[in-house]
Amino acid sequence: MKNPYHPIPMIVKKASVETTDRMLRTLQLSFLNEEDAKAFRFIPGQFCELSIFGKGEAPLGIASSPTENGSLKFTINKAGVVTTALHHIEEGTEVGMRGPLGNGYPIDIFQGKNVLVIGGGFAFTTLRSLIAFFLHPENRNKVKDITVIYGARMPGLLLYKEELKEWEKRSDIKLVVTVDWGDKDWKGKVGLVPNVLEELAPSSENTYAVICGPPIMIKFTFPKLMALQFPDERIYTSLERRMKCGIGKCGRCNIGHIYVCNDGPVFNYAQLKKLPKDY
Amino acid sequence: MDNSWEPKILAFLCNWCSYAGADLAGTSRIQYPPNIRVIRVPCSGRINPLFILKALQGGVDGVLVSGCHPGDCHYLTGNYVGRRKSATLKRFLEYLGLEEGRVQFSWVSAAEGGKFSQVVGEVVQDIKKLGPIKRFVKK
Amino acid sequence: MNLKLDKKDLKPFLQSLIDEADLFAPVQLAEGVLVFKKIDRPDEVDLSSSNTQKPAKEVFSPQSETMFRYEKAGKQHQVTSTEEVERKRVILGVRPCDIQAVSLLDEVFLGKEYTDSYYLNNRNATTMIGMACGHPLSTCFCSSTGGGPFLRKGSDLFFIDLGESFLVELLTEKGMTFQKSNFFKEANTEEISLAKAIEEKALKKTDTSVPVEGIEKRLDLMVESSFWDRVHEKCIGCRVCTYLCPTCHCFDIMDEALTHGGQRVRNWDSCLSSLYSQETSGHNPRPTNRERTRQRIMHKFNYFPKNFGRIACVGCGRCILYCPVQFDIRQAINWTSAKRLKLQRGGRSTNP
Amino acid sequence: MIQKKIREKAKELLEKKMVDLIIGFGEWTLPLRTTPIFVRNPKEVDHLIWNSFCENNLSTYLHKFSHFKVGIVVKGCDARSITALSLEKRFKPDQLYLIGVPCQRMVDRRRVKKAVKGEILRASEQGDQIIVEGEDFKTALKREDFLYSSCQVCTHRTPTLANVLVGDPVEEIPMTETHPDIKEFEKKSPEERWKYFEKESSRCILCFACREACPMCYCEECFVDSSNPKWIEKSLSPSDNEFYHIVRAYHQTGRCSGCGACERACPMEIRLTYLTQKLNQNVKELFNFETGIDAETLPPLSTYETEDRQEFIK
Repeated sequence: MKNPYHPIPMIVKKASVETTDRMLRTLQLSFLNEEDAKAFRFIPGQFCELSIFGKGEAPLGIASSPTENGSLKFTINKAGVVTTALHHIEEGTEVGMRGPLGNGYPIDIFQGKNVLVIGGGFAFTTLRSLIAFFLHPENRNKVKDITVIYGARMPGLLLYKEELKEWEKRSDIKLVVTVDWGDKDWKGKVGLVPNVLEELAPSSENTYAVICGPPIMIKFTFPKLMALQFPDERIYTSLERRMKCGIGKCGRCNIGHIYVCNDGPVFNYAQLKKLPKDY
Repeated sequence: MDNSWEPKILAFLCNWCSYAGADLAGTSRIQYPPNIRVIRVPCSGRINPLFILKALQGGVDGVLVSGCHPGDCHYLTGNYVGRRKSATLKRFLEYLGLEEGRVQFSWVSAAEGGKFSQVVGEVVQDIKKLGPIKRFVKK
Repeated sequence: MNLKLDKKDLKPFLQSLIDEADLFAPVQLAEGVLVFKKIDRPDEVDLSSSNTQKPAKEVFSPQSETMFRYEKAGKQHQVTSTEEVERKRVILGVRPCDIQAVSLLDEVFLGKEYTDSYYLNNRNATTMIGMACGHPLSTCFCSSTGGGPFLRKGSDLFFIDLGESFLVELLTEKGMTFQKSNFFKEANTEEISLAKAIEEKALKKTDTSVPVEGIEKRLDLMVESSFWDRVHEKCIGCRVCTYLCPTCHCFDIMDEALTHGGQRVRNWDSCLSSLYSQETSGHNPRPTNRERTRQRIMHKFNYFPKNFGRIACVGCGRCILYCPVQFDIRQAINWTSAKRLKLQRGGRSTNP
Repeated sequence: MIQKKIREKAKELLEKKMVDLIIGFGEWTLPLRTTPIFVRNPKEVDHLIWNSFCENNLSTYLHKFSHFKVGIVVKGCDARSITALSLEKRFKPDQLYLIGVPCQRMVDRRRVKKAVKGEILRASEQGDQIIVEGEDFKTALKREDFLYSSCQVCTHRTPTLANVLVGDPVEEIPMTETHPDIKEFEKKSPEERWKYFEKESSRCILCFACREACPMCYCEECFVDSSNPKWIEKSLSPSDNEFYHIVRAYHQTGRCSGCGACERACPMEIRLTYLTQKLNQNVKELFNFETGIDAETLPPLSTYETEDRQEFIK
C-alpha cells in the first residue's frame, strides 16, 4: 500500500517569473521516475502539496492541463516560508510533490454545455488548466462555447501573457482580459471583473460558470451571475483553506462536515449555501 | 578530558565599539584565541535573549556579548537597556543550573584592542574549564 | 473459559510481555501524573490510578511522529520512511473509554479514500489489553456516549481487577494466543461472580444523564445561534482539552531541518489555537475563540456524526477534570438540550 | 461577608450601568473549584461567590473583553497583573472597575486530592478547615496546610489600586523573608538544579496552557509560533521543551505578579512558579522593583538607571 504522505520526487525543469511585481513565479516540474509519471492522472482543478525538504509543504493548484504530458506547472505566490523557498529554488533542484489531491472541476458535467470562466488575479492558475484542457483538439468538441473573463489589478500582474495573446487570436474561445488600472501601453479593457461581466452579459442558458478569484471579487460577482439567472448548481468555484495533509485527516480545512482538501476544493454554489459560514 | 577539544564560542559584538575593538586587535596584530565566531549586531541592546539561547541550544560552548562602555552607546541608551536584560538573563540561567560562565558580557570600546584580546582569552579559559556544553543542547 | 492472573504473577507476566514485544502501559511521571509509555522494567507500570492524563491514543497516533527522514545528496534527496513498526506491541491497562476512542480514530485514519500508513501499522502491530473500570469517577459519562466502564469491544484481552488478582477474558484471535500462557490460571465461580458484582456497581456509578441523543440534529439548527456567544466566554483557548482528548486527532506537519538532512514530522495540533486555521495571507476563517470553541463542539457532536455516524466523544471526562477554568462539556451538551438535566452537584454558572 | 459585599457592589455597578459586565467567580460542577463567570444582569449577581477555591486570575479575560467596560473581582495578585497590564497600555484608564478582595490565599486542589484516598465528591469550608467528602469518607483538613505554594509566599494579598475594597486589608509579609523553597533550591549544585528543571520540563506536552492562562502572555505572535525565524520545533524534544520554559518564564521578568496561574493550568503538574518567583526576586534585588505595586514605575526591562549593577560585565 502506498503511503499517502510520501512525496513523489520531481525536478524543477524551468522556472520563470510571471508578473512585474515578481511575486508570482511559475515552476515547471518533471517526474524523476518514469513510473510516477505514468501513474499520475489528474483533472483540472485538483491540487498538489509541493514540498521543499527542510521547509515544509504548501498546497498549490495545478496550472498545467492533463493534456500537457510529462510535466506539471505551478504558479506560486510568494507568501510564507515554503512558497518563498519555492521562489528561490534553482532549476534542476528536486522538490517533493504529493497529489493529485481534491476533486477538480466536474469535466463530465460540463459536457455539451457552454462554459463561462471568470478569473481574477493569481487564482487564474487552475482556470488556466481548465481552459487549456478544453482547448486541446481532443477535447474542444466536448463543450460548446468557451467564454473567459480574466482580470488583474494591473497589466503587469496578468499571468501567462504569451498564452493569453494566443487565445485572443483563436476563434473557438471568447477571451476578455481586463485590468483595474491600465498603464500607457495597455490597449485592452479597463474595469472590474463584476462590471465587465455585467457589460458582457453572457447568456446563462445551457451554461456553467466557473469562478475563481479573490474573496472581494467573488463577493461582487455572485450577484451579477444571479442577475444573469445562473442557478446555484451551475456556478462552480474553488475554495482555499489552510491545509496540511491534503487527505482529510489533519483537521483544520473543514467547513462544517466537509473537508475542503478532500471533498473540495471545487464546490458549486448550491453546496456552499448549505455549509456554515465558516470561510 | 580530551586535550584536543577546543570550545566554540559565539560572540555578539556591537557595531560601533566592540566590533571595532576586535578590528583594532586584528590590525594591531594582537593575538587572541581563534575560538570565537563573531556576529556583528547594531548594539548590545539589540541582543534578544532568544539569540543567546538558540546559540546554546545549537551547541556552542559559550556566548560572549560585548558592547560599548556605559555612556558611549551610539544610540545613547541601548547598552543600558541591554545591561538589564543581561543581568536578569545571566542570573536566571545560572539559577536554572546552566554553568556560570557559559554566557558572558563585556564592555570593549573601539580603542580597546588589547582589552578585546584579553576578554576573549579569559572567556576561552573559563569555558575550557567548564568543558563542552552538555545541558540544554539539542541532540 | 474464564482465566485469572494473580497479582503476584503480574511482574513476571509483564516481563514476558516485554521479552516478546514492545509493551506500553501507564507510567507515573510525577505524583498523580500518568501517561502511556514504552516499558523497560515491569516495576515502572502503574495500574493503580483510574486513568492517565494523556490518553492511549498516543500509542497509535503519537504526539510527535516522524514521517520520514531525508538526507541531502547534491540537488536531490534520499528519503527513508519510518512507517514500519519493527516489533509487535502490547498495550496494557487501557480503559474502555480510550479503547472506544481508538475505534473512532480508526474511522478517520483508516477510512474513506486514504489510509494513514503510520496509524495502520501501529494499529496492526498492537495487541490491546483492556482494563475494566471498577471505580469510575464522577466526571465519567461513558455510559451516556455509547460506551461503559466494562465495554469489552475493541479489546483483545480484558482484565478486571478483583483485588488479589485480575479476571482475564480472551476476546479475539489475538487474545486467544494468550490461552496457553503459563501465567493465567482458571478462575473459580466465586471470582467470576465477584467480577459481575464489580461490573454492576460500576455501571450504576457512571453518569447516563448527559443528553447526547439527538445532539447532531439539535446542533444542525444552532450553527449561527447566539448560544456560541456565551459558550466560549470562559474558554481561554489553552488546548488542554484537545491534547488530552482521546478522540481529538488533528495534527500539523512540519519539517525539521539539520545541516545535511532532516525529517518531516507531524505533531498534535488543536482547533483552539488561532494559528490552526490561519492562512498565510493573515485571513483566519475562525478569527476568535467563539468560532474555535464552536468548531470543537460541532466537530465532536455534529460534523463527526455526519461523516461517520457516531459522536466523537467517549465520556472519559478528561476535558472536564483538567480544564483550568472548568469548562464542562456535559453542561455544553446539556445546554443544547431543552431540558437541562441536573448533575450530581448543582452549580450555577453563566457558561458551561 | 465578602461574598455579600461582592454581590452588592456588582449589583450597583450593573444597575447604574457603570460597567457592561462583571467578571467574577461562580460555583460549578467540580468540588474544590470555582469557575469564571460573566454577569450582565443585575438579577444574576447571586451567582457570584467567594471562597478559598477562587484560584483563577481573571485578568486573563480582559483581553477578550477589550471593547467593554468591565467590573472584575480581583485578588491581590490579579490586581497587580492588571496594574502591570495598564503600564503596558492594554486598557483605557476608565475601562475597568476593580472589586478588590483581600485574599485569604487559595487552596491547592491537587494537594487536597492527593491527601485523601478515593474521589472527593463534595468540599466545603468551615472556619479554617476544609471538609471533603467522598463515597465512604468525610475528612476535615487544615486549610493552612493546603495552600498553593504561590500563595504561601504571597507578599501583597490586599489588592493595590482597587476601586473598592470589600473586606479589611490583611497584614503583608515583606518579600525579603519569603521564598524558602527558592533558598532550598539554590543550595543545590548547578547540576542538580538543571536535572530538576530537565525532569519538570520533560513532562511538558507543549499545550501552552501556562501561556494562555497567564494574563501577561498576550503577544500577537508568541515566539514558539513564529515560523520565520523558527525558534523551537514543536515536536517534543527535551531541549525544545526547556527552551520554551526558559523563555516563557524569562519573558515575565518584571511583569509577573506571582499569581501562579501558569502552574495551576498545567495538566502535567509541572512546577513553574519556582522559575517566576526567582525572576521576581531578581528584579527586587537588582532594581528594587515589585510588579504591579504602583501605576507609575515602568517595568524594569523597559527602562534603566545609569548606576545599575554591572559587576558581572568584564
